[in-house]
Amino acid sequence: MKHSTLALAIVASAGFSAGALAQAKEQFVPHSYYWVGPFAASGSGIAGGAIDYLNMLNERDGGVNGVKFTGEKCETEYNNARGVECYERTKKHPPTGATLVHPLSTGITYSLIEKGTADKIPIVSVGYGRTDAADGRIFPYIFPLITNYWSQNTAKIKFIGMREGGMDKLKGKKIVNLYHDSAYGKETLPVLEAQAKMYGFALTNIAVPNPGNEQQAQWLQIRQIQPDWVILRGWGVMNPTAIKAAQRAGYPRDKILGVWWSGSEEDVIPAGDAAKGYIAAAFNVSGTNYPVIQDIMKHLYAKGKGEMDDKSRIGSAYYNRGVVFSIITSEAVRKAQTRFGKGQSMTGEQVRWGLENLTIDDAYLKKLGATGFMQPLKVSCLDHEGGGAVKFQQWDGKQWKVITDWIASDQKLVRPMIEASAAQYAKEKGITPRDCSKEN
Amino acid sequence: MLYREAGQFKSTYAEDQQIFPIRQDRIAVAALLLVAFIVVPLLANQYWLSAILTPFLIFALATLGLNILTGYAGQLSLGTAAFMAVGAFMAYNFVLRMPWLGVIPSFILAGVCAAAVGIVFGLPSLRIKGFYLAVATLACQFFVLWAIQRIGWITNYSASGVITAQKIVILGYVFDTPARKYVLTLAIVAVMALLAKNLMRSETGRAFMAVRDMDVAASVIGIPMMKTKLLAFAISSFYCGVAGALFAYTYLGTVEPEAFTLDLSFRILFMVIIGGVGSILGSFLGAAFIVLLPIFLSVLFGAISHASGMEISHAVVSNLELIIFGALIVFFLIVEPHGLARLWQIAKEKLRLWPFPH
Amino acid sequence: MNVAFFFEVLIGGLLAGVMYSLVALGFVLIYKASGVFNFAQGAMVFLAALTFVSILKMGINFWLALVITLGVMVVLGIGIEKIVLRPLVNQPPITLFMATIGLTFVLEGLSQLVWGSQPHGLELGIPDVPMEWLSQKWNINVSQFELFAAGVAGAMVAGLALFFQYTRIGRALRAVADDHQAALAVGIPLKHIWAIVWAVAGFVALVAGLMWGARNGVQFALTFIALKALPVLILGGFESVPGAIIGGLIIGASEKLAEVYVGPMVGGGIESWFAYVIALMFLLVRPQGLFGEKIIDRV
Amino acid sequence: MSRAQQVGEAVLSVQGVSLAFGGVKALQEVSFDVHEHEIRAIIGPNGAGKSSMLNVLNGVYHPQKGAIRLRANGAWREFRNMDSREAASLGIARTFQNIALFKGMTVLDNVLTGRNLKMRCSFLEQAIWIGRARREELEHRRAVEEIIDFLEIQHIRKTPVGKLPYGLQKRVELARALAAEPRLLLLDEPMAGMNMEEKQDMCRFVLDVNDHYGTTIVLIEHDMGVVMDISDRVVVLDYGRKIADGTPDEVRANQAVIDAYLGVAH
Repeated sequence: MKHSTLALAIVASAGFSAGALAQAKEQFVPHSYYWVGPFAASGSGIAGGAIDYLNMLNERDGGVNGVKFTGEKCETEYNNARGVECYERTKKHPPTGATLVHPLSTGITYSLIEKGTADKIPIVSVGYGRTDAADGRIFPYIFPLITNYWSQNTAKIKFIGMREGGMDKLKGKKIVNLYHDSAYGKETLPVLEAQAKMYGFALTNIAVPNPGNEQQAQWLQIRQIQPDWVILRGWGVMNPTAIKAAQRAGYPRDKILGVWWSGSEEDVIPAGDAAKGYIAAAFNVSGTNYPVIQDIMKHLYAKGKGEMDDKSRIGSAYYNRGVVFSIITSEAVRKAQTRFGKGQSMTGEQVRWGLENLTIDDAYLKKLGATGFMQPLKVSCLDHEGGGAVKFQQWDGKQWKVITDWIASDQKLVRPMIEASAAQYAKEKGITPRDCSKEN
Repeated sequence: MLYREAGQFKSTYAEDQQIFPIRQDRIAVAALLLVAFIVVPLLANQYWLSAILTPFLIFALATLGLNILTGYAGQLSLGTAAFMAVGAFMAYNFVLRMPWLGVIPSFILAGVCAAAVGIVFGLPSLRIKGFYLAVATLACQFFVLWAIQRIGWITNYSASGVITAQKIVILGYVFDTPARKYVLTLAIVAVMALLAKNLMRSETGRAFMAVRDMDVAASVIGIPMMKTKLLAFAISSFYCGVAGALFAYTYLGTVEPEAFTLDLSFRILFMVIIGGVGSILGSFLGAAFIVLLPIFLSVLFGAISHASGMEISHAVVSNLELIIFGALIVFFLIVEPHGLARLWQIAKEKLRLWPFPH
Repeated sequence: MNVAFFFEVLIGGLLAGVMYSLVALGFVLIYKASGVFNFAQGAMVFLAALTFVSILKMGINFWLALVITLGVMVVLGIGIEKIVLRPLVNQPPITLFMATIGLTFVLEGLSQLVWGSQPHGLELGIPDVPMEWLSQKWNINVSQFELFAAGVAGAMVAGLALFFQYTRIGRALRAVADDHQAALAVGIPLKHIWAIVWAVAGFVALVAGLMWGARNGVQFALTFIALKALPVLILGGFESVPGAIIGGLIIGASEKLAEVYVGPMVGGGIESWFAYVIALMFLLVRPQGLFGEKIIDRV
Repeated sequence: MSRAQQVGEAVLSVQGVSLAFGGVKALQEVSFDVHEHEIRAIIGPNGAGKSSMLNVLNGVYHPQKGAIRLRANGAWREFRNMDSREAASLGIARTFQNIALFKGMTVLDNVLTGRNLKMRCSFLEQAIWIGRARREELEHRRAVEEIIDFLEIQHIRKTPVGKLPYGLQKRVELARALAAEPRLLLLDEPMAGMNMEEKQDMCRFVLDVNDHYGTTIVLIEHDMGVVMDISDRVVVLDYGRKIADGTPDEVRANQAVIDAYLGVAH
């Protein structure tokens, strides 16, 4: 069987050595996203934003301190095996290997936790991935940045509290958690349970089998329960299906509260008018009227460059999320350079330091042209999340309208859970936590 | 002239019943194993070891399992991934709850669990055939995944249902580097392939094929229908189960139930068909083909777009890859419906005559 | 137990079942005629819906778009038959099955290559909200759209049944289904027949695509509805048009009732496999399905 | 006839067997017996119920009325509906009218399957393929090779049966039946569709089998000539009824038989 393997080996290695012409003053970033399959809409959108932003930096200011970003695209098909293959293929890319990796799949993130740690390559999962990895003492190379599912969830309950006129009003309210029956969907069950106890609301978890294109039964149950709010923890086709089913069951859409993976244009447009009034969380907002997006238009699309075939998608929730991904990438590199040498290509290890000491305050956001576009960020050895707040936006039938400011998460509740869960992991794997006081 | 059995006479049935009656084959296989066990780990880089060779071996094992069921015993199944899932998650539990057991025994027990599940979902095969059976095995596919997500014990009550494989330690020796994991996988796969070969060339194998070719005649000459079919399901599932355990331990390291989707089942069925139905060698060829083709395509396209330097959006590239992948499979089925193993045979026949026309 | 609610679930289930039947029909057609288990049916549904919506988005009027899409599907169907299946004639069924899976990849890639990966909404102008009087009077929610879909499915089944019963092609088809060789012997032009069947399957895919597209939006996930149709197939029999609709109704109703009444006890989400288990139980009693004409031979 | 084994007393007796498919009466009240070492022929026009009779004998069909009695080491056992596997384990082997070989397997493997009832090793032992399993495999191979030599099909040992001509396939099927070392061998039209010399070979083989292994043989055959030459006694069926039973000469002289065959060219 090896004959064919080896035969291909030669071709293959020839293949990527062609893309690997080593040059100094380059910062290599792998773009392992997915452009095909059921979730292609999210994958291609995010990839577009991520790639465009780095290219824009190259065009506008010649990269970071003269170090230009190079990249290699790799199709993961949202599939663990393919994702790992992409990672292995690109991690050693010259000059300094992969800067960091955005796996853009909770599954792939899980598969890369040990590999990344061993290879000293930061695994950055913005708004997905392994929640308890926010404990940097146990996961030095894993960065579930900006916010995670548990934080989001506490923010969501806060929002509901605001709408109901105070957290005390939550007592006796009925909340249904309609979740995608998968690792992703079940991630928030424990924190919800905890909050249900805390605030005394009645919680019902209802699972929707993958892919979620049929929810008659679930919505009949909801109709039976008559909840005050429905939390929609959906993914892909499950979202529009839920909204349509809600309409069919006569449930008010403005009482449905989606997570940020249920809050893109792609999630509501297929549902048509049924989606009017639907509310969803977001750690980045939609829209093109931000300087950072304008710059991308000016420096790329005006010159006929740019990743998106369909220009109308620029400024969409997913596209902008990709931009956020790359802002983190570039800023981590910038930070690393301040310590390990301006204008140098950073290694994964150095970028890890950059990430861990990354601080993006409002002033800096303004400089980035991203005020209100994303939230301020302060990462530390202890806290690999660094933000935790979310905004809420409502679909008016045409576009997302932001209806709140950043709503902070309830770290008092989340953090202990994270540390407990991380400690558990450390025990299983026999990891001794870092002492953050010794980090500099 | 090199590949000839001429002059190699068999004086005993024992000789005639060797796995590789032809000397050249024996030499070739020995050389192959030598390369696989010693040369490859030394020379191959991490990428090849952990991203291509290891998964290839694991898929080959699963393919072998499905081939025993579909290729030899003639029972079509779409539940392969589910059996792999059982293997993966049970292995995790055995290592977790009975650490004294050791990794290899845990894998074996995991395989046994998979076999048990296989027997249960094999029962319908006593009544129904063909696509009806195939679709019935989908019940297994979906039910098993559902059960794994529901029964907390299986995932050690991890909220998300994701498990992380423990360190692989055998007799104090830690298998942590890609090379070591590859060697471990290779060893297990090699042994199990040998066992499968033996089984298929002895009574059990003949019974399987008899049931496949004509079940009435089979029972008339005394082959027990029920035992044979269920045994086929059990053995097949055992192989898939062990493959699943390796999938978790030597390949991905962390697995969620969603890693074992229907898609995976289809992929493995592809490997069986492309490789060659009812052929051990074919299982390896098929796995190699299906594992490498998409990677090869994406690397190829990467090189092309790099060389040409043109700005085609990756959405186009990815979709083209997908289309070509599908088209190649169709094309392949048309030109050689009997799979790579058959091509290999034909090549050998030619080689026998070479350099003389006949 | 709340009776009105029970009936609501039951009706909801039946109506969902009809949606499954719409997809199952495509499978049945092709299986009946050429013994091919065409896994690409789901992809065809997706392609049809996506093509239609995209053409609509170009500002072409509804009916014209419909005609164009139909044309595309017919051409596609005939093309598939000529390019993929004819060279594989007389191969074991599993090979054909695999070929159609390969075909699935091609169609999926093609659709998103040509029309992009964006999901679209699809408005057929039939309100998909609970009908007032019904919810007023009985507190049962049924939308006009659901009834419309049921009507369409019923019409299609009836149409196809008549087609098989009374047209020359239909009779030929039944002959073909019984025995290819014999059919050839009595001079039935198999190749034409198959081409026609694939064309019709294309049409069925389009209708299913429109219905499901209008229901959940037009996006890649439409390909998955094939999986919803499979239990319907084993229950109704691969070769029976009426079986597809009856099977659909049984599966739909029982799976919804199970999800609502049994689901909560076992953690929910049992829909994913329950339909298959029902079908399985049923097969153990009646191996050839509800209306199956004969047991399909070993593969 | 001079032969090694002398025809002994009855080993099998069919008692008032009736078999019907829906309305069609395939067999009605048929009774006859078979003696040890003899060659017993069942003849009759098409649709007389010959094959049905054979299928009843090895439990493929279960008669509605009547029974099969078999003498196993001295004692008689009665069977109302044994399944075909049980029949096989009792030493009944058969061939089929239209060949039922395993097309995908070689001649050798096909014949080896005939010995499955004699294999003792578990599949685990077989998988490991050392010691017992290997020895077993070898000794059965030896036994099978004997039969292969006996039926003169050595040259096609390793050929997949699908590739063989009709005549040879029939012979392979006979070999597979013999591999089980049956006490009672049922042959369903062993010469059907053969040319002259193929028929002669087959006759020779049938006689040799009966002679060399002392196997009791029940055969169905259309070719009167053949039947009359090789069989010791003949049962004649017509429309599912037994119309005659006796030596070839008696049967030949029997008026009912002549009538039955009248107009049936043979």
